[in-house]
Amino acid sequence: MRAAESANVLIEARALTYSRQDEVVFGPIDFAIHAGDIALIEGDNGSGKTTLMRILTGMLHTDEGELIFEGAPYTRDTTAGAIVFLGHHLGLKLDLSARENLHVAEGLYGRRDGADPLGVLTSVGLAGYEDEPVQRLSAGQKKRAALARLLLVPARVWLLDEPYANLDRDGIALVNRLLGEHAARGGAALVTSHGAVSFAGDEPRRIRLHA
Amino acid sequence: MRAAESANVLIEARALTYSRQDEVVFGPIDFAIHAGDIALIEGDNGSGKTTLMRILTGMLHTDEGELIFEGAPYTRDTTAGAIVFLGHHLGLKLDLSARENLHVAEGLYGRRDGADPLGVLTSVGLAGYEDEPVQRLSAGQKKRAALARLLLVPARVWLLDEPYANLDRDGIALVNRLLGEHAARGGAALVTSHGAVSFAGDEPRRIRLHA
Amino acid sequence: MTPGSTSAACAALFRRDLTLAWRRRGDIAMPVLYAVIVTTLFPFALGPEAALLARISGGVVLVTVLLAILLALDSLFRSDIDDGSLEQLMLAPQPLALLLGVKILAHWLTAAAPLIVVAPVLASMLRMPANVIPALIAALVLATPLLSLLGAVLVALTAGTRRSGMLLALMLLPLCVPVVIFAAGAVAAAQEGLPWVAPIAWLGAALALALVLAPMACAAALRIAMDA
Amino acid sequence: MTPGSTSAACAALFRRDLTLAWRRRGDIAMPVLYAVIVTTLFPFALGPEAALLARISGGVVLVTVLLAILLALDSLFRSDIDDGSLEQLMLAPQPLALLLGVKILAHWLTAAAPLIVVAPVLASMLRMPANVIPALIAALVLATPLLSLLGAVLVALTAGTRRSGMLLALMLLPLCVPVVIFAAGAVAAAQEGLPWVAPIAWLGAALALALVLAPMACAAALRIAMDA
Amino acid sequence: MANWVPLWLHKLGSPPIFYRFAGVVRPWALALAILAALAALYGGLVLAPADYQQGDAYRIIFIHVPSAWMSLFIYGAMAVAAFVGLVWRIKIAEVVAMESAPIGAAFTFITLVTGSLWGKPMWGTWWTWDARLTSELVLLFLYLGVIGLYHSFEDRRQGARAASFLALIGIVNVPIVHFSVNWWNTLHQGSTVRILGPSHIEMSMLWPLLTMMLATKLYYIASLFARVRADLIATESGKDWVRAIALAENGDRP
Amino acid sequence: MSQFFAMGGYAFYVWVSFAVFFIVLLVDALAPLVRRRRNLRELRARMARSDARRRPGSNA
Ligand code: HEM
Ligand SMILES: Nc1ncnc2c1ncn2[C@@H]1O[C@H](COP(=O)(O)OP(=O)(O)OP(=O)(O)O)[C@@H](O)[C@H]1O
Ligand SMILES: Nc1ncnc2c1ncn2[C@@H]1O[C@H](COP(=O)(O)OP(=O)(O)OP(=O)(O)O)[C@@H](O)[C@H]1O
Ligand SMILES: [Mg+2]
Ligand SMILES: [Mg+2]
Repeated sequence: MRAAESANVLIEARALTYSRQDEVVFGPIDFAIHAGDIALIEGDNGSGKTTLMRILTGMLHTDEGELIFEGAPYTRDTTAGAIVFLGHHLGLKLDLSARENLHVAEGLYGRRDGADPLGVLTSVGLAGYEDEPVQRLSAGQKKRAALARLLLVPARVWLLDEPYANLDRDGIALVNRLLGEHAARGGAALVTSHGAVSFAGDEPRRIRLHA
Repeated sequence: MRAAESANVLIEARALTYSRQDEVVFGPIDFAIHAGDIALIEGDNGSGKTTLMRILTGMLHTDEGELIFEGAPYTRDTTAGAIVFLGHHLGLKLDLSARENLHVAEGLYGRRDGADPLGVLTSVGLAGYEDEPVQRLSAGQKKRAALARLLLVPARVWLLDEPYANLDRDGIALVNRLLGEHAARGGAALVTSHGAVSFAGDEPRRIRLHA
Repeated sequence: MTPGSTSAACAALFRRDLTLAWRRRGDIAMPVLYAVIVTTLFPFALGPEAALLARISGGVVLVTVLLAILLALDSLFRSDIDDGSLEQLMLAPQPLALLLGVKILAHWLTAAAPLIVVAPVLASMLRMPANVIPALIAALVLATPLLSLLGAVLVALTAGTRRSGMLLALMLLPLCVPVVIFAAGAVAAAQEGLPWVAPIAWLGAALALALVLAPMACAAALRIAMDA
Repeated sequence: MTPGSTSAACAALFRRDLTLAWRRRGDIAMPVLYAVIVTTLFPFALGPEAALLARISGGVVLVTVLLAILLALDSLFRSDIDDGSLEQLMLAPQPLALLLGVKILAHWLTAAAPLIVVAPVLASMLRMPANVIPALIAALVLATPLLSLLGAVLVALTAGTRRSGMLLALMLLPLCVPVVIFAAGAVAAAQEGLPWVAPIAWLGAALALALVLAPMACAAALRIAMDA
Repeated sequence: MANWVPLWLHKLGSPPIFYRFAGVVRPWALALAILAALAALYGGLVLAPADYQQGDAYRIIFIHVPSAWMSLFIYGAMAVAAFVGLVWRIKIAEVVAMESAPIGAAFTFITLVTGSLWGKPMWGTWWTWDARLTSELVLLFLYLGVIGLYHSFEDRRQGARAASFLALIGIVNVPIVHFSVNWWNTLHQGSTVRILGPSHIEMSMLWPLLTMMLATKLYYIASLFARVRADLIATESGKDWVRAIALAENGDRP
Repeated sequence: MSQFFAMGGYAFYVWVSFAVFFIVLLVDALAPLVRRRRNLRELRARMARSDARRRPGSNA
């Protein structure tokens, strides 16, 4: 814990633990995410990565340990609008086109300065597929459409659950580039992965479950 | 095409093409799978890997090109029992335990000589989880339970659509080991992957979509 | 950075839900067709005696409309849960109750409102006298949004489960009994030539209450149901 | 290698489906509860007059049971499709029609058979005279498997779509009109003290036919639905 | 003044302490319930004279009315526990609410069946769509809805919270259902039911009735505590105190 | 005595009522006891299994 930087801490966890039916899913963990950090949550299958992600979105609650957002307790009010989440389910409407999906996200979350739906679709490599119903995209193309949402909305913290799954080599490079740019802008991201493929930028922080 | 070995050919595709709404999904491809082959179907997101897999299971039909199974046309009668498929959906009943799921598979497909449900579960690393409802397993553990089915049933041809997704390093090594053993037994397998992680045994045959 | 305004969020969501309904406009017709078919079954099952049909027309139409709404309710959050959109909605920096209110409104417009249009036709097919029809329409105009709102709370509670719509029916029944009693009371009064304003007024009062409370209850229920 | 025998496959599948039903035994109770609830709604909507209720009891119980079966049918292949089990079933080296027949049998046992038990209770709550009950039971014993079989074919046809149970209702209801007519005919005859064997015999004949043809049609429909 | 009350409640909120407390109270409550029931049965079936209008059929009252009363009382208790559990996230309260529901449903069921069996000789029919009868049926549906919702969740605590919420919504319905006597059903049969006006009731009939009411209350406590204990074993299975119990009880049986 | 059991001609209604009362409550009383036993048994099995998981040789 770097005391000097503590003003800059976005998310801090102290002895965070989650138990399901009183069986500990992941042990007490401590970490601090600063602006500009990309943190990699590593762990084997079943080690609780997805569970931790859901806790960080605020959807899942745990009474054990402490979670702090910018010095305040981790509630809906303090985190509102600052967090965007990309999970196993991508949150895309299959009957809408990628562009329409982005319009909805823009309405709900607002828009980052300088971003626009068409631009972000191009930058994730979906130029030409903007008006195709998401239904007709392949697994990897859908993932890219979901990644475009991250670029559009102003949230500072990205929570990405296995963003690399289903992506080809280009796609993996794309995620890494997006993460790098986000960090450079002063954003922060938590990314789960089981370590087979992972963020390749500057040495990321690592949070290990099931040490 | 190795004429000498043609007696040994399990699956052969000649100018196989699939079009959806008159748009070609994957071009005319030719390949031949022999006993002992592990073929890697490579292609970017959206190149038609899943589509090809579904054609090879016999569930999806195409009128363009030819598909041959052991010299006979590719019909349900000729392929019956010889093919086992593991797709994006794993085909596990979430309310049953891994062991019960395997009993069902055994009833439907029969049992390979020398294999038994408990043994195969141990060899995919699920010892201790045999009687846990599959519901309670994590994404990677579920995948392992599905892989166990491959080991139990007598099918000679394995069709695996993205078997590496969601698996940790151990899991990937496990898939590669299972594939190697299967090939050594004289089985054949078709595996899709976008190349980020892939079969590491003897040089596999490669089938490229979207060259 | 431009944080989204609440009105923009509601508008975007409303447009999204209407667009989706339009893209699957076959589904809008479904509750209506269901009501038509169930109503049609009754003459087959009971015989075509006109007096009997007229006597039961009000009740049968009300029950049928209720069942159709019940079936449609299941889809209120289903697809949003399955594709992860609901989580996106819950993470948005807007009051969840308001967003859910917008969703319920869109759902009522697409699923329940067409039933109000078709109900008089069904009632006349069952030989309901013409002078009773206004009472039927008034009752439905108030009863259907009430059912949608009450149903939404219960659907939200079942959001985390993989259960069918049946559980929903079980949970909704105790809540809809009073609604049915008042609506049927209005229709029955009209059928006997009595004034039917009183039960309608009760329905209106209940609707006003539900409009305020149900979206908040719905949001609370959803947070409970998704907490796992 | 030991290829599985057909009987072993059927037994494994039958056991699997019964085990699954048992694990979620709450779901077995659901169609019954639904029928109870829908039946309960009618006295609320129509008023508690005993003579009227007795007059319509047969029709209401039949329609209600039909609706309950309809709702339950939706789950026949739903979960198997969602989790990929159906593909596994279709790739098994056994006659698909036979396997589907086993699935339909298991589904009928868990979803429809309990309805036959509860129907007499519901009918007497609606004041159906005791001497009519045997006719009702006979009609249901033949009509419910018939509906399950017909329904299974249609469910198979809609397997590839993401539609709600409504589409199913829509497709099934026209098919079940004849079933309802014969079943209601038997009950009505019994209510008037006339012999009710003839309509029951017709239902029996239809059931025999469906037992042979429906599983094959179901298999064909499923292959078509999955080919996309 | 007495701050030991909240302290005591707070302590009871701890699962292991409640488990032990329930284990101590349960046998006593059950024994007293059985004694009271036996006394009431003797008084009701043997000592009390036959009713001059209903003959011996009225004796059903000694189980019908206490059960009917319990069906309503338990719903109230469940709603209170549900509220406490939801607001203060007290685990024991959630468990109490959820384990009350099946007992309440059982009493509701008994009320319906015994009422029907009473109605057949008295009214000539075992069911009529009278407001009171119907509202009791709706109460059964409420209970079943709560139970069904609870069990439809994978996670027990989450199910308990959702079902508690439903129980609270449902209580809004209880007065509505109660007043439905006025809104619905012109054929109200209440007068038939009130052959025994409270003022007319004989002492020899009243005391068995009251004793049976006491018995059912005690039984509720006994059954509830047994259920809570069973439930805590499952939901607290990760805790050491439960594991200790599991291992200890294994030692008893070879 | 047989007069007592005859219940003035209402024997069926009275005795069935009492039987239902006691049978339902008996089932209600026994169910949690059985459930507690089963929960303990399952817990022991689960503990044994998780011991097996931790043992070296299996994965992890
Ligand atoms: C299925 C049929 C019946 C049901 C569901 C039923 C239900 C109930 C309920 C819920 C109560 C409790 C009311 C309260 O505490 O506020 C009650 C009380 C009572 N019932 Fe029934 N009942 C039925 C049939 C009968 C019959 C046939 C009789 C007698 C002819 C009867 C006699 C009574 C009496 C005397 C009371 C006590 C009334 C009082 O002091 O408030 N019930 N019943
Ligand atoms: N719905 C559930 N009910 C009960 N247990 C669950 C449930 N979901 C997950 N678990 C258990 O919780 C643990 C953590 O699961 P989680 O999904 O968080 O793992 P993960 O790290 O995301 O794994 P993966 O890499 O396989 O996705 C696992 O041991 C799993 O068995
Ligand atoms: N249901 C569908 N309807 C119409 N088009 C589809 C459908 N599913 C896939 N496609 C299109 O068919 C093409 C091939 O899809 P397929 O799913 O086979 O790709 P894939 O190689 O498996 O990709 P990925 O690696 O992303 O899983 C894609 O371009 C996609 O847009
Ligand atoms: Mg995960
Ligand atoms: Mg694919």
